[in-house]
Amino acid sequence: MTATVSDPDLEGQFESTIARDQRIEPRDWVPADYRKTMIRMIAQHAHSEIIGMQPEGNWITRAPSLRRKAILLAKVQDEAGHGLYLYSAAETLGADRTELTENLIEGKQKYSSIFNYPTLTFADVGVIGWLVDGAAICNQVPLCRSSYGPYARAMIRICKEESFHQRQGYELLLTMMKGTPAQRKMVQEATDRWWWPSLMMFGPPDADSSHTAQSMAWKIKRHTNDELRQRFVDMSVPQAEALGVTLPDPELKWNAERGHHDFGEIDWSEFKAVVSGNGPCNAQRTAHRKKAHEQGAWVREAAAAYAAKRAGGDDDAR
Amino acid sequence: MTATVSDPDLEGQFESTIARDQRIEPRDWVPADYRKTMIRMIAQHAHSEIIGMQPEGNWITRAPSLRRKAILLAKVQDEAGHGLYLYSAAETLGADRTELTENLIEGKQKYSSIFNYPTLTFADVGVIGWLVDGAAICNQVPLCRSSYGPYARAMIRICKEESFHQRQGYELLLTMMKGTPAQRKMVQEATDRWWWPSLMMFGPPDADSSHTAQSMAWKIKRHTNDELRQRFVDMSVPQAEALGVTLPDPELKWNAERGHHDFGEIDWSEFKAVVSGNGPCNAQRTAHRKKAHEQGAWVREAAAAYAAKRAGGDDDAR
Amino acid sequence: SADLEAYCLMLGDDALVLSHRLQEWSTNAPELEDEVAIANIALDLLGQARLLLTRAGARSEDEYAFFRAEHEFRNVRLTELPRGDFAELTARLFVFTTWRLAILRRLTGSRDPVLAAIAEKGVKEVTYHRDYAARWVVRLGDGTAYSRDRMLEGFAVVWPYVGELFVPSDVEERLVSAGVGVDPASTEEEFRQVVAEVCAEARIPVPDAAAIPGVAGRAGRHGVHTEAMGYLLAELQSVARTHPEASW
Amino acid sequence: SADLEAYCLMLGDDALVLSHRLQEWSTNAPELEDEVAIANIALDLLGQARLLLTRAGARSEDEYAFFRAEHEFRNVRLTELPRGDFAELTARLFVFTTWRLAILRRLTGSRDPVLAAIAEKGVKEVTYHRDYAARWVVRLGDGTAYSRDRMLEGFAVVWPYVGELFVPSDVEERLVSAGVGVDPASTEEEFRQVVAEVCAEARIPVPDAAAIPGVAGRAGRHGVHTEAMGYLLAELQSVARTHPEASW
Repeated sequence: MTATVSDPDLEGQFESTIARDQRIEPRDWVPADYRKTMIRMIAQHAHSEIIGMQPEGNWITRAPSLRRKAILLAKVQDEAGHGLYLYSAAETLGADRTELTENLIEGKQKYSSIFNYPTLTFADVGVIGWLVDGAAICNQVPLCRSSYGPYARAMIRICKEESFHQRQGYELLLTMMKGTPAQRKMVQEATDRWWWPSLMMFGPPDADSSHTAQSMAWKIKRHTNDELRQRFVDMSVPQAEALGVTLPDPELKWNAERGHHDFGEIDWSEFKAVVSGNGPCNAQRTAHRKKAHEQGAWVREAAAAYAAKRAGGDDDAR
Repeated sequence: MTATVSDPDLEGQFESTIARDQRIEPRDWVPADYRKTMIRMIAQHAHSEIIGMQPEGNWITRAPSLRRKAILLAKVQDEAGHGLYLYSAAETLGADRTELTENLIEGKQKYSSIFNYPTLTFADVGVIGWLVDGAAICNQVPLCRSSYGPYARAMIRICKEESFHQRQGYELLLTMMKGTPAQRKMVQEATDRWWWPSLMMFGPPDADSSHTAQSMAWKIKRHTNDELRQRFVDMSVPQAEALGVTLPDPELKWNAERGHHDFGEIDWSEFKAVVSGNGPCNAQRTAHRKKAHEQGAWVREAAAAYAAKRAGGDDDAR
Repeated sequence: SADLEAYCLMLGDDALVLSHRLQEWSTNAPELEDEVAIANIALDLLGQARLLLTRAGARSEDEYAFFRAEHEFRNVRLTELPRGDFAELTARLFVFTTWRLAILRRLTGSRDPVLAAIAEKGVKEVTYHRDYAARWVVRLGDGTAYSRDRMLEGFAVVWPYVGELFVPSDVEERLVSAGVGVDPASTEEEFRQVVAEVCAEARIPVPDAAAIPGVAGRAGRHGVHTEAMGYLLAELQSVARTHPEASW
Repeated sequence: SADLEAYCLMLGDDALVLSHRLQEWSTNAPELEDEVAIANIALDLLGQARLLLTRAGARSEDEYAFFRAEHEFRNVRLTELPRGDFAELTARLFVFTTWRLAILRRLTGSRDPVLAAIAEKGVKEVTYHRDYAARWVVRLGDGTAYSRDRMLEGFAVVWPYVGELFVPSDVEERLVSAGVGVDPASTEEEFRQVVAEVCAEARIPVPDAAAIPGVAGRAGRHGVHTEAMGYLLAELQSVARTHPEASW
């Protein structure tokens, strides 16, 4: 991490590590752009975990059974934990957590757009587990082989926990589908609301994706947006059938020739609006995070003052 | 209102107005002690209306029928209105509303202790109407003949509205007693909680009441605490029977000799604790009023600044 | 008809839900005069809600209020936003009453005589409500520097939900053709003019912000609400749902 | 027995209701580390509640949690007070865990083997909870001048509800005689000693305030709560009561 100017030897070493599918570690020299891209990627992922606590956290106090309450509380806690690892991973690249938090609440860095949709019934908790965590896993499993070591290792742990969350979400939906007509209706209605936004989680079509090429060369990413999206659709269709819900896409059908499901056109204007800040909950999510952060300022200051006092041996003055 | 030093002529005039059962009006000379007593009395009454909005207001958003919600909302609104007239009546004696409000939130002036009990079910709304408003009316009807004119006139209007509220409260209880077992239980349980505090509303026993003698001489008060309390008990017993609830006093029974109901000993230690600030809700009620007042400060300042600007012809500067 | 029922629920739920938010102001107003005024507006809106839910006709007013699920409520999202501070109250009330007055005025000409009569009564009430709110917009906007900032902030919170007010639902479109309902789009010009006048009087800029979208184009009129709505209904319906067999 | 049921509800409701207030902190903590820690404590308490409500035995844990009326909840009022700020959280959590740890330690010797086992598990958990809370009392008390004031204010809000913790109910008295329950009065000395130690470490005075009475001597253990409780239950029970026939 000493050289700031590009150095042919170091650059060669970096390229060869990547080529050999070995991992870059915090002590290794990396090109400035790799560092920047990696920090941005990890920070966005961390922010997504933190903001993602809000839509689900919205139902903790109202969860209709104590078992579901415990599961949901543990899940939201896991997301805070994921945020913590990921901020730590970003710190190994020289980023500062306080600064990253500022970037989030001032809208300078993004988080996954999926969390800008509201959770409107308890079925949303299940559908987020099933579809949103499902899509996240599709996105993230390849990241366990990311070229940057600390991120890859964080992703292994995160993916394990997310698979667990996904199964829990799907199991909640199975239970609800065996329940009252009102419960079944809730599940269908939540599926209708979350399906298309879940497909948007894979980002813009490959043709419009600005970061993909370089990220793939650096082995930060391993598959294109459209490849992952297709994988997700193919995976979800039989799950929906097993559940007994209809995915809200009349064009969705098996294409034997491609060996994949065809599906309808995504509303990219909605995607762009939400990404650029004008989704149903963007303002609410950011304002909430900002408020919590500001209301915690005096607490963080107190902790810092206390630590400084004790470090300074102020005990003697007692 | 010009003489500050006692003047035999003015004092004679005052005494004779009182003796002839005529009303003292704002322009009339009054002894300093009469003024002080009257301001204290009216202010405490005004504060009671304002604080009294809290326990009932607590159920507006949860009222279980739209009709009951409208009735309750109107009632709490009436209480704000009563507070307004009463502060105005106090102002005719030279008091300042802002100062009276400060006295309330700083605990320098009291309000009726009954409002330091919590409202725990919707039945409390009915029982407050029946018992608390009932007791208030017993206390207040004689005040319609108070020697101080503005107060007497305010009381006439207030008593009219309170009788209406009392009937509405009682009618709610009648409806609930015709309802489910859970509803009947709620009514009984609320009656159990409010009965004794209602009896305490008439103040300490005559033997211990410090203000009564002078207040009666000035015809500010017309009956002793114990007389009014007995009247209230005699009135409430047949109402409880009609309703089908048991008043929580095993010693309560008709005494043919006295022509009144005998009743058990009031827990005066509880009364003293609540009056001196340590009831179940004293801190909560005062803190709530204080918070609302403080949160409104910027609004009142804005209104004052605007009024000053417009009065100053600032319009030209536009 | 189903359309008439849905339409009555739309206008009725707007009143019911905003009334709830105003009820939350009870014991919290900056002055006793405002305490009285806000309660009065809450009462009038509650009264309008009761008439409209009754006109909806398929169920009783209490069944509609206390036993519908969130997605069956048809109010615009503006009405359900959390209580907020006095500036948000002022901004929301001003926006809402300006819009509703324009709707109700047009509704007095409805072919449905009951709706026309409800509108007639409502016009008188909401005229007063709008006046109350507009006077506070002016006093806060042209009061202190601090109150001006808060007033602008209040509009910033509320304004993104204004766009929704002028988008007609299918039901409204059909009832406009039938001469029964009002096209909300037809009120926008009047709305913007009143806002411009009052903002000028308050010496503040006319608010401007992108409209917050619903979910896949569906918002309050389609039963798609904000996350605040569930908590509101949990409170509103709590006693009634705890005692489903009771009468009050 | 009815006494054992009532006793399990007391200890179980304490955990259930305070867990709810901690759940309200989700996404609101000052740091991610506290986010994780508070959720963890909420989870542990929820776990204790589930074991205790199950041991209560006459109904399922969910029937107890979601279908009892307010007056059937037996938690002390301390647990139901509104969420408050981080200093109130700290004060309440410190007071509660210090008390509960003392209760649970004694309960490990209960003649009821299930209660003893639940207590055994709880002691481990609550030891950690108390440590977390005590460390924040010290950091806030001995942090900045501002945090010290807030910490004192936090204790001022919470302390009036401490008296209730040491008053045994009839049920507890009978179960103490039977060797099954713990006399809460027996924990007061230990409680006061721990508080004194931590306050000394935090360089703040030991809190002191008159105990807030119940209504006619009846408080949380008798089902007489504060006005905050109704709102808490309205939220906690809202989905379950909206779908009484559902299973989740």
